[in-house]
Amino acid sequence: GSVSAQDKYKIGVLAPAVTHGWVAAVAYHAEARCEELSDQIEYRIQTSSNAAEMTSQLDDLKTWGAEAIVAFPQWTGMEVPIRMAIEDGIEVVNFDIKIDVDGVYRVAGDNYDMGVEGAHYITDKIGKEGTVVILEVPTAGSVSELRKAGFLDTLEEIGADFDLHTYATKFTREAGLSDMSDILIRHDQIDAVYSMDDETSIGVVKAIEEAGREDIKVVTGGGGMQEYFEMMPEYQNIWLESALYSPAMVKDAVDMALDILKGKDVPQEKIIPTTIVDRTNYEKFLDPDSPY
Amino acid sequence: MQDKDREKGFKDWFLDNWTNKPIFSTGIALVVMIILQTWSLGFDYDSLGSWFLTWINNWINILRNNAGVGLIALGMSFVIMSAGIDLSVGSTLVAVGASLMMLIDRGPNGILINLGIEGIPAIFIAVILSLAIGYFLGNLNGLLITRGGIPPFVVTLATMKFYRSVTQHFMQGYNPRVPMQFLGISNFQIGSFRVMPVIYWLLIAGVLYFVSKRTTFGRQIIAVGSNERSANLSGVNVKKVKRRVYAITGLLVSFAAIIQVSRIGSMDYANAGSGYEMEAIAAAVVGGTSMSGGRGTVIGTILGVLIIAVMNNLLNLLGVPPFLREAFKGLILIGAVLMQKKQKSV
Amino acid sequence: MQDKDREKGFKDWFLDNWTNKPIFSTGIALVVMIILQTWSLGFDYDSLGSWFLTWINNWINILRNNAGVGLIALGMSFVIMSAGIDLSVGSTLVAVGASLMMLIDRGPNGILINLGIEGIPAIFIAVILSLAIGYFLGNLNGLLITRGGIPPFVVTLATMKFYRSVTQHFMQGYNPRVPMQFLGISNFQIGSFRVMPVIYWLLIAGVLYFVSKRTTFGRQIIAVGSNERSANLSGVNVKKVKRRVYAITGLLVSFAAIIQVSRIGSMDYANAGSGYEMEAIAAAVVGGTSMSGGRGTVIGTILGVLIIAVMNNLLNLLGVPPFLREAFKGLILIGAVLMQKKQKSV
Amino acid sequence: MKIEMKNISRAFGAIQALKDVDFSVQGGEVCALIGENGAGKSTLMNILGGVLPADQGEILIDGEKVEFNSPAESLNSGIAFIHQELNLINDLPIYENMFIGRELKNKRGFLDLEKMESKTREVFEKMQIKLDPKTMVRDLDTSYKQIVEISRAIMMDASIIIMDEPTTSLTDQEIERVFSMMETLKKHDVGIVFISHKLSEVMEFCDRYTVLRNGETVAEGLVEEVTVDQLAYSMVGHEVRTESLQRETEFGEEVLRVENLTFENNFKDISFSAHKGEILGVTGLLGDGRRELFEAIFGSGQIESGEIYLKGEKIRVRNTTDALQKGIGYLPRDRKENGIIKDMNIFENASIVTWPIFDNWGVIDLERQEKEFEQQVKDLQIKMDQKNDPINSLSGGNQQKIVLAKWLIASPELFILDNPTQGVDVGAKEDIYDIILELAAEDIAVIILSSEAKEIIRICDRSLVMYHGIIQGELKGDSMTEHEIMRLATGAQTNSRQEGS
Ligand SMILES: Nc1ncnc2c1ncn2[C@@H]1O[C@H](COP(=O)(O)OP(=O)(O)OP(=O)(O)O)[C@@H](O)[C@H]1O
Ligand SMILES: Nc1ncnc2c1ncn2[C@@H]1O[C@H](COP(=O)(O)OP(=O)(O)OP(=O)(O)O)[C@@H](O)[C@H]1O
Ligand SMILES: [Mg+2]
Ligand SMILES: [Mg+2]
Repeated sequence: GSVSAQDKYKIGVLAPAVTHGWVAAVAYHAEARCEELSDQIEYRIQTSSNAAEMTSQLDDLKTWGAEAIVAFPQWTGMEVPIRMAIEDGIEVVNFDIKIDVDGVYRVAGDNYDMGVEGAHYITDKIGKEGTVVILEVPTAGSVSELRKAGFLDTLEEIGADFDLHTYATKFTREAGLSDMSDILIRHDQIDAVYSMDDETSIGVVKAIEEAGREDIKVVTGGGGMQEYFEMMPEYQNIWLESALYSPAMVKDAVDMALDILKGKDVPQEKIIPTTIVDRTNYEKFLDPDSPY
Repeated sequence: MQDKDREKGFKDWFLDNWTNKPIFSTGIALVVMIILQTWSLGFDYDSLGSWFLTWINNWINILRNNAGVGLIALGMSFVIMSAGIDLSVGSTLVAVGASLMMLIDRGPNGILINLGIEGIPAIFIAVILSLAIGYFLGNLNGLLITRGGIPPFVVTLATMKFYRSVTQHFMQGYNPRVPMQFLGISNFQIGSFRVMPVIYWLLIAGVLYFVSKRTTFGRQIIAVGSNERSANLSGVNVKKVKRRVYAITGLLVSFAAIIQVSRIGSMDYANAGSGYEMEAIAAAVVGGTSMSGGRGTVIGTILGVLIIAVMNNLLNLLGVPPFLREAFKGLILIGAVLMQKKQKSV
Repeated sequence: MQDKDREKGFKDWFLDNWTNKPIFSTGIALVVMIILQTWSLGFDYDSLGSWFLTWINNWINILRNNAGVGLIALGMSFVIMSAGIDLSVGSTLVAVGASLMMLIDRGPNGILINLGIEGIPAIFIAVILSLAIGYFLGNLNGLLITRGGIPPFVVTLATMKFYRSVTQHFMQGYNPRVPMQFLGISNFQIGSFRVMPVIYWLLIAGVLYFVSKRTTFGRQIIAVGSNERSANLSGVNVKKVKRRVYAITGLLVSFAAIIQVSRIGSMDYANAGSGYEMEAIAAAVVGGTSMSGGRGTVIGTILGVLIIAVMNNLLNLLGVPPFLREAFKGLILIGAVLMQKKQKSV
Repeated sequence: MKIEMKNISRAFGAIQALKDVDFSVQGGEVCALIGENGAGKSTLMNILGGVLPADQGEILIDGEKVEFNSPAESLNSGIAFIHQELNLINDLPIYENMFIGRELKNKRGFLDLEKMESKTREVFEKMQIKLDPKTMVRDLDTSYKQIVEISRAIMMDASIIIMDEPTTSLTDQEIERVFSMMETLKKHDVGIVFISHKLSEVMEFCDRYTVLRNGETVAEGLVEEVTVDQLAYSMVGHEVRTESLQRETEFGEEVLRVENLTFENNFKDISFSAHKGEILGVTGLLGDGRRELFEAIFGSGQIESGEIYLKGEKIRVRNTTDALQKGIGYLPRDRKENGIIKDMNIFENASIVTWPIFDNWGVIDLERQEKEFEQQVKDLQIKMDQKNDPINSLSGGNQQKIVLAKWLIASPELFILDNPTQGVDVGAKEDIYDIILELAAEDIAVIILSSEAKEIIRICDRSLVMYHGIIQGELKGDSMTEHEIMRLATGAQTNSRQEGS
């Protein structure tokens, strides 16, 4: 419990361990924003790799005296510990994966919507028929499941009749490269690749290039990585797309936590719609200072 | 004169323990870390009472949060003492957790509810069955190692992949709902403290301490891990001892799964338990278990778990920059082991 | 009559090799997997030419994608033969990769460009320095293990955390740009094939094969891993041998980092190389290296890398349900090792 | 070269292993270092070999003071050391083991494996050892390993060779060959320190002797001026019995009978039986297959065909636990590899066999174990400090006694002992013989495997001689002579018609 009234607010951030580029960028932005606000807040950023570890960090933040917490899990199932934190009087702002508890504030992009937009983009470019490879990431849990669900539901809604092939990979360029090169061997004709993450997509594009294949017309992505943006105009025969889920959004979550503590009126939920980036508009999103 | 003598007495006692009892030096390493941690909680003489409450709460948190890994580390230290290794603990945790949740699920697919069993009996049955499943999965590891003659590293790497993957496949898109009563297993309060997981951990550790010191099986683990051939020629059933060690680890993982599910109320099949094998091995090794078998103790392993736990707690309390946190962990780990009695080299 | 004799001759030769040469049975396991893989490529008699081209391309993919891990696995097998372990390989890869990229970076912070060195000389210097850095980091592991008397598992777990964490801390928010020429190191084409990484791998493997068979250092690794005490009593400088084994692993990781950076042109510090330690250990163990030291071969490790690589390739070619992919990996892993000569138990 | 050790002292905790000991050896002489188990012989030599530091005292080589901080330093100044326990690398072939730490290289600095192999072959030929230098040491039996160690030391071109009980698992034939090699070395001005409990070897082969007792020099002098009895007396401090142990007893019913046991080439068509109260000896030369045979009977080896009957009942021994439960005990040879558990203390090493026999619901009956243990310590006169000290803190002979003790506590009905007196001093050897006789008197069937014909003749009622995996003949009573045993062991046919029983 907090002992004496202090002049600075105490905000804790619960982030996942930096296991891939996008998550690292979120941690970076969260820290940067906290640092900017350091005249008003004291902060602690913890990183964890599963629900149990995040729960213990939540306890440590309570010990430290956090008044508000920005929780940013990459997994489902934080409901019980977060409910207990709220019962202890701590304000919780949830970022990314949804924590379904009454009283939780929420700032997020929409993983499901990223899948929806991906489906629209692909049908837009290749029509409703053709061979589409889906690269899902079982190890990423619900992030991957939500995006895939959005993608498949939308295809059904549109009535697209794709020849779908689903493969498992990881959110890394090495995995994207090595798995995609196998997939290219297996399928002579691929029209589009639904990849969920820019890191994977960079590997996928590299594999296509190494194999000298020209049949693939679309490779999607997700996250919003500068390196990937810059690749977009270099490939005139492939549409490289990314569903922007800016890691910088976490700044809004930190701001929201501060506003709540200050007693300002804030909306319970702030969902930022998915933005599609490809070679037609990538320039707007280039930012030499971006870490990601 | 007398004073000097007494002093020398203490110094001798200290040095003697330091050089001859590995657990002693491990304990000292832990004490040093606890002093650091206490200091980092900002000792405040004026409000001693509330400071002390914070300190106690912090410790209950540490213990509660590490009860699961603590149990697994105990199993792991037995496995390592027998000169084996078990990489599958995290995946076994997920498999047992998923089975448990399917059993007590209050949704349409809940197994026990569909059989008309509810409430306390359902919880009781689910717990017993989960323990059995964990024992079975561990036993399977043991059988593949002893009957199949496959190195433990390969077997448990394979089942590590297998158990989690199959669980994820079957649980895809289904989220069981755990009944509130079940959460009581971990969340029941004694006074204002939620200490149930700690109690389970310490009770089981007590039993295992006894097993390791006073039972034929416990001592035979050391014999097998130290010199398999000698053990065999002394009439020890080496295969049986080895198989049982893995089975017991499976059982301990089940306890951890029950604690975890009843604590958090859910389980994320992709991530839960991931990295536990490394944490458990690290705890065992920091606590003096030798990776080549034959050496290790229950108390050492508990100290190892606590050293790593206090290290994490300390870093959380100090607010180290997130990207450097792991670097500090690395430094503390080396520091803690350096502080211990040096391994006799050669 | 004669026919039967010849047949018996083959059978005897086969059984003899099977029971006495571990590498032989590992090779057979690989061959079986390659047959499966070839069959899964849908053998087509009518268009043999194009089928064969696909087959070749598939193999070049496999080899190229595994050259990096393949090099690391060789270092790992030396470490394991010396009865140690190195968990830090993935983090060393990231640290070396980041240093390499900072050296050749064409952006405002590029080290060599700021010193006025560009083009081929810059690449040359960067490569040499990267190798030195990898050697240094490996050597540091070795020193902590031998001088500090800390178990290899703890030391390399700590540096695994440390190397990556520090790299991430310093590289956060900065993306070096690799010059095009540098990409030639891995992407240079021979005919229409991009096989440079494969060539580096095989060349280095050849050197290491020679080192392991024909140098004092190579044989002393086995002596130290098999019986440290005896080795010491025979006058072997145990500490030096151990330290060098880690240093050489660091060097091999540097090669892998150079291949990886020059292949993709960038590196993801959070993730690159993560899990390589497990892959490398698994490859070494599948290839017959014994976790307790003393046994292992360069060729066995290469076969182990290939078995795991073909397994991954096979699963992609077969289009196994994504969530069950890891389960199949587990099964194949056990199958491949079961197919090999059984370990003599007790 | 002349080596002098002066005023050497060394303590292990409370035990003063060496007190002010002087010792010297010089080129061209063989100096025996003898004393009872735990007298400090190995400790003294370990100090000379750079394995242990001395607390006090100095070492002089040709009058110049030296200090050895590691085995390598001692080796480099020309001192080769055959340790009491085997020290080979199991995972390397013989010829590489011969050159560990001083590998042969060619001009370019790479290993010259061919030369190492051919040099090894040469030495083996000189010593008439039929071993392929390419064999992995792991696959060798103890006796072969010991030969390899000796050959390695001989090959080192050392000025001084320390031999700490080099002949414990060799047969007389090999010992003869080793001695003749050493004779040659002596002529080349090599000095040898020879530690052994076989006093006949000392008498036959050594020039000088030094006797240690409780870490102090109690006697020294020229070998030609003493008798075996005098040496034995100064070692143990009392008279040692030398008379024969032959006894006249009726044997009881049959305990073990095996019929046509066969496994590959290790043993073929073996049939024999053992009776209550009988002491049956089994002997032979290297490679006779007796270890494999009895390991198989104990459930630790394999059997292709044939039957085992225990007390008339046909049994199958599934594993060693099964054997233990059926009342079969087996004391293996080579205690370091097969007998000792180095991570357990003395008491645990002595009780491992009986844990499952005495326990209550899996809980070890500590009281009973302790009682039995104390008894054995007394009976076997085991020299030790605390019962929870590490087993490695015991001297070699005392470790052997512990391994024996664990089986004595289990009191099996059929007790197989392989080389039971390995490394045990003359006094204790007699004690062990007494214990074996007592066991027989208690109607236990005892089978003793030994390479020492003398030992077999001394204590056994009947003996089987094996040759290349078959029973070449059976000897009894007066026909049991060293000459007859040797004849059968080298493959000659038996004179009488007493085939395998
Ligand atoms: N590492 C050690 N730790 C503690 N005590 C030891 C150690 N090594 C030897 N000792 C003790 O020192 C004494 C002398 O032992 P040493 O091995 O020199 O005897 P030894 O004369 O070689 O006997 P043996 O004939 O049985 O080999 C013994 O009492 C032994 O218990
Ligand atoms: N190094 C070797 N090379 C070839 N054959 C061997 C070797 N060692 C053992 N053998 C064979 O294996 C069989 C069993 O030999 P082994 O030495 O194990 O018997 P043993 O009973 O232990 O003999 P001993 O009592 O003389 O030590 C024999 O037929 C022998 O010829
Ligand atoms: Mg000795
Ligand atoms: Mg033999």
